[in-house]
Amino acid sequence: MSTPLLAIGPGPLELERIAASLASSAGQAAGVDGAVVTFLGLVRDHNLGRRVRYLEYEAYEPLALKAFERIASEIATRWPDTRLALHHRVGRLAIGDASVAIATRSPHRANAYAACRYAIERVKQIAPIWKREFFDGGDVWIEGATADPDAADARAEAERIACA
Amino acid sequence: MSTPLLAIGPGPLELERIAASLASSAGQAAGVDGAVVTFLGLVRDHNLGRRVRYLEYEAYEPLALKAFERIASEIATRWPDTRLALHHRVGRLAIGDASVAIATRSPHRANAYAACRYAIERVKQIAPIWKREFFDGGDVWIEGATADPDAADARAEAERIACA
Amino acid sequence: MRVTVRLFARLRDIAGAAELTRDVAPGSTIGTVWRQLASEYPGLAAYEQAISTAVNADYARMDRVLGDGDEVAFLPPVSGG
Amino acid sequence: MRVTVRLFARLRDIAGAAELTRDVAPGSTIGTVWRQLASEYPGLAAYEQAISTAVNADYARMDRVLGDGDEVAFLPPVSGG
Repeated sequence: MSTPLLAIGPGPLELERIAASLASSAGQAAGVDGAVVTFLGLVRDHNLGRRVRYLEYEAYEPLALKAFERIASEIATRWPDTRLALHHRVGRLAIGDASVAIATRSPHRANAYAACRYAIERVKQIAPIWKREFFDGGDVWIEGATADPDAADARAEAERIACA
Repeated sequence: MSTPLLAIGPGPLELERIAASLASSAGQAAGVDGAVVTFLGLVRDHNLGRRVRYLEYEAYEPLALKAFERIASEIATRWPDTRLALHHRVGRLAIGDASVAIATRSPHRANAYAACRYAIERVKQIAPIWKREFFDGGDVWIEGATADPDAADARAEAERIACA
Repeated sequence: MRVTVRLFARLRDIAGAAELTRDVAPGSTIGTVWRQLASEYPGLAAYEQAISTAVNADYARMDRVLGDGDEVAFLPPVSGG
Repeated sequence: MRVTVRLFARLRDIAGAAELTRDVAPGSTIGTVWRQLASEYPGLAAYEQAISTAVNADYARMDRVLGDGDEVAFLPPVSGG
């Protein structure tokens, strides 16, 4: 069974399969791409001085998938030779577990690096996903960016961070 | 058997094991790191308008390993919380094969991305490794940078490209 | 007409429900529904400047006019990754 | 005294050998050995500004004085990655 390029769900993330799905996806013959860059986000045991016990991720899944599609489309526009695979996990995650796995593949390493970095910044900006932190002594919903997929300044900031 | 962090040799590159070796390497407890970034360099089927049939990589292996150690040390100085694994393959490589595999692991994604990019730029600058390209109609040794590990301008250029 | 309301993360905790149904007048917007909820659950009001909104699993603005059966979602600031 | 010379990539092709041994006078430097080789194999001369050099698998400059038994390596511009 082939692995989808974009996915969200409760299962553990399999980076190797996710990267492999990019290799076999349509549009690029073997030998065209010269670079694969991957990113794994892991659950840390400390945050803002609190000792974290575990996390729970929640998502508005259909909209999250559309946000991933939007990110893939932005990458296809900005780096036309570069393709994206992006999986996010939801549910309870232990310390050290991977919450997000990203792979990019391109003829050129500069584009693969930039697109991979861009993707994680955009996930944090626009994907309707929330993290609840259970720490020693309590729990708290983490609140980051107000999601606005059309905000040009956020997108420009993601491009800046991606060093594009 | 554990996988070394730095290696050069003829065997196929196993990115998953290389990244795993970083997770278990000394100095960082589970839960400290929040980001793993990897890079795979793949053999492309075209170069400078030539149709490439295959490549042969050759190295001055003991010096190449020392160059990798130097790169790891530069990263430890520049990004003290970030660790590097770096494997390069030698011998005959087919189109689509991975020639170099890099993994970085850090509490922070910015450092993991920057160090991973820095590492590949430094490999291309200072590692005594050469690529012979066999294309339709002939073959040629590819010659890039004159290796000078002490050149401050090359190192600064690698940092600039890494967006550090 | 009737709409379904989806609430996530802290908004869900404040309202004590992940999903609600509400009857609204024709011509109502997302904003109409939000103000009604904020009067029912005063803890929501503080989020007015920070939320994002969606209709039928697509981002939409507060002035979007709703139809019968629409699913309206209120999203606090996100923290994926 | 005697040194081992290692040649790589195109330099190896030009000399037709990956490894050579050469007798050199005490006080000889890497540069001494290079100039001797370049006179034997004229094709090498074009590389003088582009090569890197090493002694016993450590990068070293052209003016490095050699000892008996040293391994001297001449490295054309690299192309790893």
